[in-house]
Amino acid sequence: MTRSRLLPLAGFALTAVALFAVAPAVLSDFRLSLLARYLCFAIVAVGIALAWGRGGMLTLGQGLFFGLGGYAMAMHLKLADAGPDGLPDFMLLYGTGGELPWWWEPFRSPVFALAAVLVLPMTLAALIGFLVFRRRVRGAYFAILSQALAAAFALLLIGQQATTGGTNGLTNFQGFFGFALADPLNKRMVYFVIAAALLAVLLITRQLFHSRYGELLVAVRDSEERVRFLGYDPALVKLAAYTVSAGMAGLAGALFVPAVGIISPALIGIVPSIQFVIGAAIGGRASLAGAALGAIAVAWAQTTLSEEFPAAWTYFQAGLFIAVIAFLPGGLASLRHHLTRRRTRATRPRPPTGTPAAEGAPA
Amino acid sequence: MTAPTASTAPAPPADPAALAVRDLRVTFDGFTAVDGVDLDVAPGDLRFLIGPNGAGKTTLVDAVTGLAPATGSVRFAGRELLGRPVHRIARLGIGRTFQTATVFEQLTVLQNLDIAAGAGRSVTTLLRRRRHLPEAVAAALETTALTAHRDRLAGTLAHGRKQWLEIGMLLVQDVRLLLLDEPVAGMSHPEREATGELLHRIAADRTVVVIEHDMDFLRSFARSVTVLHAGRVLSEGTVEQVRADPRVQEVYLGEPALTAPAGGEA
Amino acid sequence: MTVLIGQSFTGISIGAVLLLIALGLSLTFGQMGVINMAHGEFIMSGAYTTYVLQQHLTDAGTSLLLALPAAFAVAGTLGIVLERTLIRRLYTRPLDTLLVTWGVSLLLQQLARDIFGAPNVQTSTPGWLTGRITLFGGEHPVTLSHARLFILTLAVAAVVALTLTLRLTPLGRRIRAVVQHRELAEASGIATARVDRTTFFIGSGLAGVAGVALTLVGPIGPTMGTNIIIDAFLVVVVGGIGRLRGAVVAAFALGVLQALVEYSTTVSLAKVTVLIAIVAFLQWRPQGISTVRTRSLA
Amino acid sequence: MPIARGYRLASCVLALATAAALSGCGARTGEENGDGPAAATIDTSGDTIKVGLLNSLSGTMAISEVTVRDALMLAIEEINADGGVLGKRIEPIGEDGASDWPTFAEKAGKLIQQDQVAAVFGCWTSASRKAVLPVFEQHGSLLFYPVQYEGLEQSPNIFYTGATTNQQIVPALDYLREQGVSSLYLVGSDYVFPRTANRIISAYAQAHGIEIVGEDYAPLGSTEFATIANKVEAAGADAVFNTLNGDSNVSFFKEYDAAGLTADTMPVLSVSIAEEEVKGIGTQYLTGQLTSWNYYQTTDSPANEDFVAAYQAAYGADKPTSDPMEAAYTSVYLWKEMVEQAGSFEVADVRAAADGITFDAPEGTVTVHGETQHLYKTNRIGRIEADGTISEIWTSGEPIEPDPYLTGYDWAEGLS
Repeated sequence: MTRSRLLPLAGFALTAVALFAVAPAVLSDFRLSLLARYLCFAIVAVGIALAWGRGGMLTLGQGLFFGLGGYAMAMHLKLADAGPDGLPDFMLLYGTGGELPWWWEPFRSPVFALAAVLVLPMTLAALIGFLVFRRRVRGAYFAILSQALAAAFALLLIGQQATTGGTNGLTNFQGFFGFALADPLNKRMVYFVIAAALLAVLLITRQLFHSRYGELLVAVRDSEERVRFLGYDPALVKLAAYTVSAGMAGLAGALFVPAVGIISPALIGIVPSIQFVIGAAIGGRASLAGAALGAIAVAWAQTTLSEEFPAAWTYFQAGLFIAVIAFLPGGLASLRHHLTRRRTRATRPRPPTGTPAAEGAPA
Repeated sequence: MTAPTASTAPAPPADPAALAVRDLRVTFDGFTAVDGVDLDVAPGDLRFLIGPNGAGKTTLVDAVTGLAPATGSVRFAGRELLGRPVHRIARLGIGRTFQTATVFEQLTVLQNLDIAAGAGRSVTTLLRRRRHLPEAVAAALETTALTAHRDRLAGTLAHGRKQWLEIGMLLVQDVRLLLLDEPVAGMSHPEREATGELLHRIAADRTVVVIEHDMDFLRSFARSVTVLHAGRVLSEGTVEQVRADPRVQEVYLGEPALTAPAGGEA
Repeated sequence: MTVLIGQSFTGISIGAVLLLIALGLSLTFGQMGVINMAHGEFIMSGAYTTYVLQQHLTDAGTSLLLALPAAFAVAGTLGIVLERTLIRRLYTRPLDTLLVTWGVSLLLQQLARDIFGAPNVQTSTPGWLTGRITLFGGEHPVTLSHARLFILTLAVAAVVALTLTLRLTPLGRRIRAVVQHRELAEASGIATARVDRTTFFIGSGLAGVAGVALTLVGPIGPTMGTNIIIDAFLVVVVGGIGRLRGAVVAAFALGVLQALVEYSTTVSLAKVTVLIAIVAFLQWRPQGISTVRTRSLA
Repeated sequence: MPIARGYRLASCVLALATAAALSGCGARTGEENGDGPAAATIDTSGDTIKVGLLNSLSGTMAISEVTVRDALMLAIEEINADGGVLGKRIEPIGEDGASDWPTFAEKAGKLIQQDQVAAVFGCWTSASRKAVLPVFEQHGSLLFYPVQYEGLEQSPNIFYTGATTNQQIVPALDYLREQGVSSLYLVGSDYVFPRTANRIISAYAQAHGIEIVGEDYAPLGSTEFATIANKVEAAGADAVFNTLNGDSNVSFFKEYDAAGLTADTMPVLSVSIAEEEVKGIGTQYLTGQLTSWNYYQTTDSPANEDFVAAYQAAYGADKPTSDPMEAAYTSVYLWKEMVEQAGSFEVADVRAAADGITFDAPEGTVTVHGETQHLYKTNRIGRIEADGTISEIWTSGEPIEPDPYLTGYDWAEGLS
């Protein structure tokens, strides 16, 4: 019992050391900024592990929430660059009239923008979830629907060029809450903020996983109807996980903006949304460490391998993805359990894979 | 096996937890599965619901628990059930099991029971870990003889144990009305005996309705029987009364289990 | 008023394309619960089949007609291979099927890029499919191009053929039996694995036919499938599981809605409107236009 | 209680993390960080000089950008065969932008910071250029951008070797007006170039008495054009100005043809269809339609004969050459000339030497306009022929001075 609880803690401490001491020491500024970007994807992946791995909701539209968080942050940074009463540069070029749209105005306030980073995606997720889960839309229907919504949001942003920057998105940020982004020291600060955010998200999600709510979520995933007959409303149970995962995607999107310096519809549509899921799936959809590391590893491999062999990379990525989903649904994280299961008659639950355990027990 | 704590209270509740079904009809795509059923089950009763395949037994239970849309009236403890969503009906103290044992296979026995016990928990409780074993869960583990298996995944339990786990979940759920759909199907003989005795104890201060095909089991444990046929009530009464009913004999012609002399142990 | 009528006809022709691309999906997703994200690439294989045939037979008309059965066979074979190697293992995990087939679609796209090159390829439209017919004359004439008419005919023919196959042939009865009750069908001696394979062959083959039709109106390139697949799924989702009728109604309804909205606003707004309409519709009927009721709990 | 201790440990770590983050704070906005604007570090140590090639080799834009990469490589090989630049061989470092704007920004950072290249050649879409622009400005490096674009931009860190609006769109409108066109229908993809182009066209039209009878945008990648074709037909304009991009063109022209519209009844003038795209759409649907560029494969110049011959020898006899490829090819030579003029690879020196640099490009002699860092370019209106080539039918004659903000045009007031 102690071992099973101390082990993750040791892992957590190790991660913290790696993120805060080792990485900044050994990586160049450029590599560190890449890592910052990967960590943002890891935050999204942790949310996916919660909603999909534990909750069974295949969120193929996380780009929607990532985008909302990212745009909320980017709008504030743009306005802050423009100064009081100023207009963002792209509006001066492509906009109509010299007026700031009313829905941009509140983002001048840093407090409002920071709150919006979480509140906007979570509110939208709650609304979507309320409509969708209440009507028991689930499984593939939910996946397709969430994907379609992400696509619709991207279309909407592209169509409103004058006020959203269209396909270009929002880019060219000078400062981050008063700190010049051109300064490498501040880039490092952004990295530390992102690393801390990832650690916090991991902590929160771990607590959720191991709480009674986490158990209930698995129950809902495995048999929604059954939970209903126990007096719970599964729609609310799912809604909570979906909303929290949306908040994480929003947070990741917001942190992505100062780290990479751009947010655009290209990060929101169908393909990026599926990319978010791929990392979590390969690493292990129901395992926190698996999902986070999977997201980082896939993004890293994408950067390094696609430089050398763009075509081969596609084959490799697709092949790995197919093999893992088809033959190792728990992801690479479940390899450990496959290997150790024989040795220790584990009393802990096997990492759930979303499939009914078909094997009979030696009763 | 010790008695569950709940069944030690002998006095029936002030508001009798009686089930009253009036003129219940369920129609799917033009096919009437339940066609005007009236049914009264009193607290302390152990009512068996029998009938040939397609008689509407499961559909009746579906309608009472809110799964199948129905017309007419279903009242429990004075409250109308029809029109309420499933989980609200469950919160009124009505629980059920399914033909194929439905437990949360990816969770342990303990987790299954804990979830069943917790529909009323506050958000803060839900967000915390389980520190102590709730009393009701411990009792149910004892009652269903699953204490030794409490940390096993429910999916790895043998079939009979899964069914007991389901019953255990109803116990911790503290329901006043239990609707059991073939609870002993696939169980070994000793397991059936144990289950029957468990049902008897539970029924002392609850209302229990059992759908069952096994006639030996029925003869051993039923306090009263309702026979459904083609969506209607064909006959109702004690086991003896129903056995003597010529209409029942007609429907069950060729199925001697009900009419033939009881087996050795009955 | 005539604009409305004209746009409705445009909508119907958009709907015919949607129907063709969704018909095969309606069979594999609707009837078998398999979410095949590689469906778009099966459509692509049909389009490339047309292209290859046109390279070898110079006459555009003959090659187009020959491409119909050829593309059916090519895409159907791809479908069988996919079913045998991967999907068969995943029948109990529909969401994983979605992801796996998405991976397959990536593979097929890259394969197309390596074989045919990244740029689009061109096919020519046969002479008898250029030009158009005028339905109503007047100041705002309502017209329908021959190519669109051909697609509409093809879509209707495919629906009729599929319906007749499902209703009248022993194969169709077996497919329906498996859909309604897999275990029972198995118990009564139907080789369900073979029925699955055949269903998948037909569903995928229909994608190939859709690919042939698309060469008349759209680009032929490695990424053509990704543009289509979501639209196709939305048709099936709105149409509901298990009945072709739902898919037919959904395809034409979405087509007409899109055409009417985009005439007065923009294409982007029309797409967003259609999506919102779909979400609203699912509020009203979460299981789509028509469904087959089953007694199982899940 | 290990759990309680665990949380204490966790919160300690988080507190430390926050402290670390705050202690790492650098310059505030507005403060100069040390020695003024950054200047890129350029690795001039070896006997080669590194340059970056940043194009999409995968994703939706790969179709177009791969040809640009090929043209860039051709120029680099030619220069190396000829002795290199300032005695150093050019060492190209290729990166894949993957049709994804953040990836472009990331790869630009890698080329500048890690590889310490002297200049970067590439980008196609405006979105990718906008994404990398802050990276180049922050690090003080140079980008050569080879594609016609929407203007309204003038970064000291970018040389624009494609056309700006007054070298492509405005002459096209002049041509149409000469042909007696008095009403236009605007069709474009939904992104910055078509939207900006159409604002310019509308302003021009208003000043010159041309009626804009309709304006439609389709999302990038959209392939359903039945309605737009209907609207174009119903509007009955004299001509269509087409700023669609990529796959949408295929569907648009197929639908246009099916609606019975032809180059004779209602010509379409496109600004994003070059020789490469013609192949993918099908000449059947395009014959007789118009384009506006600065260069065609058929452009008559000795430099072009050499360019086409060298390109086809390197990449295949059936490969067409197009305007962006030519601009990319030219951009490498221009950089070489600037470096040699400056006698240095340093960005500041190269920029200082840029004004007035000329090169005998395949499109004719081009000259660098130092103030805007654009080129003087000649506009050519072309007609698409049945064999897939584009033949020049009209030309602006003299190279046009670049005017990215259209400040020299009265009617364009208030546009920027």
